[in-house]
Amino acid sequence: MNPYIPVLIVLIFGLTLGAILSALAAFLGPRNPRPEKSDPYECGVPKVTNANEKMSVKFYLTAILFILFDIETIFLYLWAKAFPQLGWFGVIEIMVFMVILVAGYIYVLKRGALEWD
Amino acid sequence: MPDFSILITHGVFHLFAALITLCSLMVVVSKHPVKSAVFLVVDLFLLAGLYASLDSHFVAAIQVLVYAGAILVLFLFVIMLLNLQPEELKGLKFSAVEAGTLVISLIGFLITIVTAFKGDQTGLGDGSLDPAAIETAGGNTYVVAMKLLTNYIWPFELASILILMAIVAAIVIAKKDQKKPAAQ
Amino acid sequence: MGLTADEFTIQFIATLIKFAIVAGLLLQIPPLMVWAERRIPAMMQRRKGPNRVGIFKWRIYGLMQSLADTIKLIFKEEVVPEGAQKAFYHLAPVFSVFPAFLIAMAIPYGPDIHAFGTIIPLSVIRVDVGFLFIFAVSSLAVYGITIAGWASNNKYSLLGSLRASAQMISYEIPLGMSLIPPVLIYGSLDLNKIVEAQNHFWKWGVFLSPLSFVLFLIAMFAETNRAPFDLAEAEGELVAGFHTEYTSAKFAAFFLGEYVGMFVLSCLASTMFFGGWQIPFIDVQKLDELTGFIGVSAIFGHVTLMLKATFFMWLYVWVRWTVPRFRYDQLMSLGWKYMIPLGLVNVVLTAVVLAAVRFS
Amino acid sequence: MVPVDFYFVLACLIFSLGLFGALFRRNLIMVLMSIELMLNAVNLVFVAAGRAIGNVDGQVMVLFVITVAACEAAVGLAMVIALFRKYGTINTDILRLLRG
Repeated sequence: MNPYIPVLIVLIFGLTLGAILSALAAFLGPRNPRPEKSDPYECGVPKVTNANEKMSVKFYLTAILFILFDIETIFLYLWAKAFPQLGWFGVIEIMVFMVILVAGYIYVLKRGALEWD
Repeated sequence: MPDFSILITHGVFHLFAALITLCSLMVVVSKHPVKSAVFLVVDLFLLAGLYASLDSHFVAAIQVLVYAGAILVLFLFVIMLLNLQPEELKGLKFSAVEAGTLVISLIGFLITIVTAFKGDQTGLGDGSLDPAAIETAGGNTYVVAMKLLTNYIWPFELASILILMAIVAAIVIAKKDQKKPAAQ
Repeated sequence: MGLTADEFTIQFIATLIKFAIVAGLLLQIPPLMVWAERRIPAMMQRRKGPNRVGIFKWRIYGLMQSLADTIKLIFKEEVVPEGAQKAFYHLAPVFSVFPAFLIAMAIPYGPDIHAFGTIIPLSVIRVDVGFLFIFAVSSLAVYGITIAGWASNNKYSLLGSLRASAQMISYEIPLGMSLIPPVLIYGSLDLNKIVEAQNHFWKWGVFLSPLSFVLFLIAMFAETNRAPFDLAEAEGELVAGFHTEYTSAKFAAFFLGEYVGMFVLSCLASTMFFGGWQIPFIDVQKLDELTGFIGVSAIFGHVTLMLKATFFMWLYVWVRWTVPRFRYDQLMSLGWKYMIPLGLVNVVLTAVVLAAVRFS
Repeated sequence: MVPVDFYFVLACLIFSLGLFGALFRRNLIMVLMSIELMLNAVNLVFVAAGRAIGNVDGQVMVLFVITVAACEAAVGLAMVIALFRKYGTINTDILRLLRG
C-alpha cells in the first residue's frame, strides 16, 4: 500500500476537524455583538494604539538564522543516515562542513545578533 | 486491478496539478501579501505531495521542513515586521508587448521542453535507480545521502560556504542601521 | 506495489482501524490534561482542586469537570474582534489542529503485528523519511500561531504570536540536533527500527546518549511553549498571548493542538530515549508466540508506551508548578548560545566515539 | 505512472506564473515570492525527470536548489528591510525613481 494513503486520510480528517471546530463556534452559542465587546481586548482599558506597530528586527534576525541552521541540520541528518557506510571519510567531510558553519556562528555571536535586550 | 490504480494515480495528479496552478495564480494576483504567503505555503505543501508521489520522499520532507516551515515563516515575519498593507493592483500594466512576450515565452517553453523529452530517454542517466532498486538499496533517504556525500562532495562543501556567506550578508545588511544610534 | 489485492484490503482496513483508535485517543487528551493540570498542582499545594462535578453520586475525582468545561466552551458566544482579518481569523485554528494530528499518527504505538499473512505496523503513517516527517509537519504549526496573532488585530496577540513563533523556530534546531546522535547510534530514521534496536535495557537512548536527552527535554518544553518557557502567554505581560481574542470552540481548537503536540513530543521522547514500547528485561515481540494470541504484544507494548508518555505529561505539569518563568532574552540566549553549540558538540563527540569504536 | 510530460507542463505553468509575478508586481516581497515559485517549478522538473530516467541526481540537485533558495530569501529579505528603513517603501516603482 502506498505509504501516503494514511497521510491523505489523516490530513483530510485533521482539516475537517479544524474546520468543524472553527465553524461550531459560529453556529452554536448565542450571538449578540456590542461595540465594547468587539473591541480588541486590552484588560478592560480603552485601546491605546493600533495593533499595526512595527515589530523589532530581532524576530527577523532569529528567523533568518533559523533557516540557515535548519538547512545545516538537514545535511547533518543526511550524513547521519549514511554514517555507517561512510565511516571516517564521512566524519571528516562533515567536520569540514561544520567548521565553516561554526565560523559563521561565531561571527553571529561576535556581531551580537543574538543579543535580546 | 491495475486500471483502477492508474485511474487513481492520474486523478490524484490532476487534482494536485489543478490546485497547485490555482494556488500559484492566487500567490501572484492576491492583493494582500499575507494572503499570497499563505497560498504559497499551501502551494509548497501540495508540491511536496507531488514529490512524494514521485517516490522522492526525502525531498518531499525537506520541501515541507525548509520551504514551508522556514523560508515562508521568514516571509511572513517580514511582512508583519514592515506592516505591509494590501497593495493597489490597478497599476498592473499589461502593455501588449509585455503580455505577449510572456505568453509566447510560455508556449515556447512548453513546446521546447515537451519535444525535447518526447523521444527516448536513454543517455540521460544510468537509469539504475528505479523505486524498487532504491528500496533494496536502503531507501530513498539513504540513496540520496550516499549520492550527496560521495558524488556531490564538492557542491556539498561549497553549500556550506554559501550558507556562511548568506549568514554574514544578512546580518551585515539587516543590522546596519542598528549601530548608528550607538555612535551618535 | 508488490501487494496483492487482498493484502491491500487488509492494510487499508487496518489503517482505518488504527487511525480511529489513535484519533479517539488524541481527542481524550485535552480534557484529561486540563483535569490533570488542576488536580496535580492542587495535590502539590495541599488543596482540593475541582472535585464537585459528577453524575449522580459518582464524582470520580472531579474528572467530569473537564466534560462540563468542554460543553460550556463549545456553547459560548463567539466574539470576533473589530478590525480582524476575518478569513485568516477563522483559518488559524485549522492550521493549528491538523499538524498535531498528522504528527501523532507517525509514532509507533506498538510492535509490528504479524497477522493475516502480512505485517501490520502499529503506526498509522510510516514513510521512508521516518521521524523527519514529524519535524516537517510540526514546523507547519508555526503558521497557526502567527496567523492567529496577526489576524486578531490586537497588539498583545501579535506580540505574543511573534514571540511564540520565534521561540518555536529557535528551539526547532536544538530539537533536531539532539536527535542526530540516536540516529548515528541506531543507524535508522525509522522510529520503529530505533525502538527495535533498544531491545535491551542498557541500550536505551538515555544511557547511550544522555546529553541528547537533556537537550531534547529542554527543547521539548520550549517547543510546546510550556512553563518555564511560556513567554508567549505570559499572562502578566501579554494578556494571554496569541489566542487572546479567541473564544468558544476556536479557543478549544488551539488547546487541542497544543496538548496533542505535547503528547506527541512525550511519545517521541519515550520512543527515542526510553525504549518506546519495549518493556525492560522482557522481549515484547516474543509475547505473541509465548501466549499464542496475536495482538498480546501490541497491547502490552501500547500500554508501556502510554505509561512512559504519561510520565512525560506529568513532568510537564510538575515543571510548570515548580520552576519560575524565564525572561525572553534568557530564553533566546539559552537556545542560541548554549543549546546549539552543545548540540553540535554532542553530534561531533558521538560521531568520533562511534567511528573510533566501529571503524578503527 | 503519470507521463513525465504532464509534470513538465505543470512546471512550465508555475514558472510562467512566477515570472509573471516577478515582472509585474510592484511589491518587492511579492517579487521574491514569485521567484520562490519559479525555483519550485525548477525543482519539480528535476524531481520528475530524475524519476523518469531512474536516478536520484535530480533529488540531490533539489537539495542544492533549496539551499540556494534559503540563502536567496535570507539575503533578499535583509535587503528589503534595509530598503524599507532607508526609503520607507518597498514599491519598486518608487524605488526606481529614487535612483537619481
